[in-house]
Amino acid sequence: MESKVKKKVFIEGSISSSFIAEAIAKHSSKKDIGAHSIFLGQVRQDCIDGNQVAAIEYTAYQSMAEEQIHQIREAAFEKYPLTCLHIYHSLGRVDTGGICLFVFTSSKHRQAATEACTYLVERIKKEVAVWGKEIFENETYQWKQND
Amino acid sequence: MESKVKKKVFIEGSISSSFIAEAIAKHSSKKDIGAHSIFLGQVRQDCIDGNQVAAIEYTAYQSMAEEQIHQIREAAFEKYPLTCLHIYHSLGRVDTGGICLFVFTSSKHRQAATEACTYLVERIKKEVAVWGKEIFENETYQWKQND
Amino acid sequence: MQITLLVFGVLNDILPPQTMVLPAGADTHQLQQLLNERYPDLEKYQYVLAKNQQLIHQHQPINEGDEIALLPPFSGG
Amino acid sequence: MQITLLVFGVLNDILPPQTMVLPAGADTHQLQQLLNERYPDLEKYQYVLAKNQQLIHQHQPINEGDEIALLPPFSGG
Repeated sequence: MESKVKKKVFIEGSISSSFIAEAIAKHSSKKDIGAHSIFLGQVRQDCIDGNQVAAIEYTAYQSMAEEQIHQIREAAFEKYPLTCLHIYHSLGRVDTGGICLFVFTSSKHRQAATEACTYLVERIKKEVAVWGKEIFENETYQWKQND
Repeated sequence: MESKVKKKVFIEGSISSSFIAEAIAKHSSKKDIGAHSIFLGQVRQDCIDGNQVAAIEYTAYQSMAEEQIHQIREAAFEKYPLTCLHIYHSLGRVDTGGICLFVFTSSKHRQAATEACTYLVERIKKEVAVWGKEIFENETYQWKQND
Repeated sequence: MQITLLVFGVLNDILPPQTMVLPAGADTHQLQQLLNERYPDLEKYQYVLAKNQQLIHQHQPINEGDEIALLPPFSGG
Repeated sequence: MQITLLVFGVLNDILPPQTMVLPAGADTHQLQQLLNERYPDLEKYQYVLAKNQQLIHQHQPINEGDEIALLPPFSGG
């Protein structure tokens, strides 16, 4: 259990595939893990009123968001039998095609990892003090709205 | 849609984190993707009657298993609005801590990727002609049973 | 008394973050009224308040040095 | 007629994969009876049959050159 330490969450810019690979590789020494579930959010090139999204620029109320994510982590560890759990979110500009959210859960049996991952993604998107600004190719913008 | 081509599924030995990273990185050019869901199966060091598992050795009825996975892929593309979908399974020996199953789904919105990933893992474990042999530290073995 | 006002998301288009001086004994309701007078467009937007990094669920007294944040709906991920 | 018999998983502990000669007109039921006579331990195991890479749901005729596989419960992943 590593649920008691408040962990680094925010990463400047997009989350690289090599960062994700390292996170996966670190778990090969945890021999009680049987299943990992990973969610990756990727910035889409949406087209809104004829304007193409070029990037999303993320800002956070960082001290509050870190505490919120800490609470959500604790809740997930109480709710599901997890071995470990990692959450990373981008800050600043992430171009289309870049990864902006990385949620990674591990457990002995697959159900806990899978369900916890979905639970975390839903709560993070709804409850955490982060905002995305969709920057269009023509330099205009609009503030992103989550469903 | 890339559902019509029968794709390579089996990989000799464990699936490396760099292979997974490459698979993720390839999708950064697919600008209509907003969400990826990944499931990784990892070989656990279970202890059975005092014997520790050292590895699982996988065999498949390969021609049949490839056709089964092809059918499961087709079914997933019909059932969920996916952008793409990748399935890899190990053959041969995978030591504890190694990744033996990699299921990777991508979609515009997160629900399709997440639900399809779970659907695929369940069907693969139940329906595909693959067998695992748990090799213990003391060189004895037992045939793995899925729940 | 002096407080820090933080502004996030779309509300950055309406008002800047700022240090504000409020009458002693002011509460969050009075702060909102004051902001609505100075920035009439603010009333068009949905947002919640946080006091010292905690969401508040009903209006509360404000103290010297508090950090008050205006939070429009979150849109991370 | 000659067929190929494939054996997977735990059944490898009971019998080897092999080329078999069956009487003309034999079906999968007769094949199972023959295997049970030769390998009595086989009756202790649960398995299904595949004919030419297709699971069969009821007994079927066997033809020259068919590939018959004995499949215990799958345990991939």
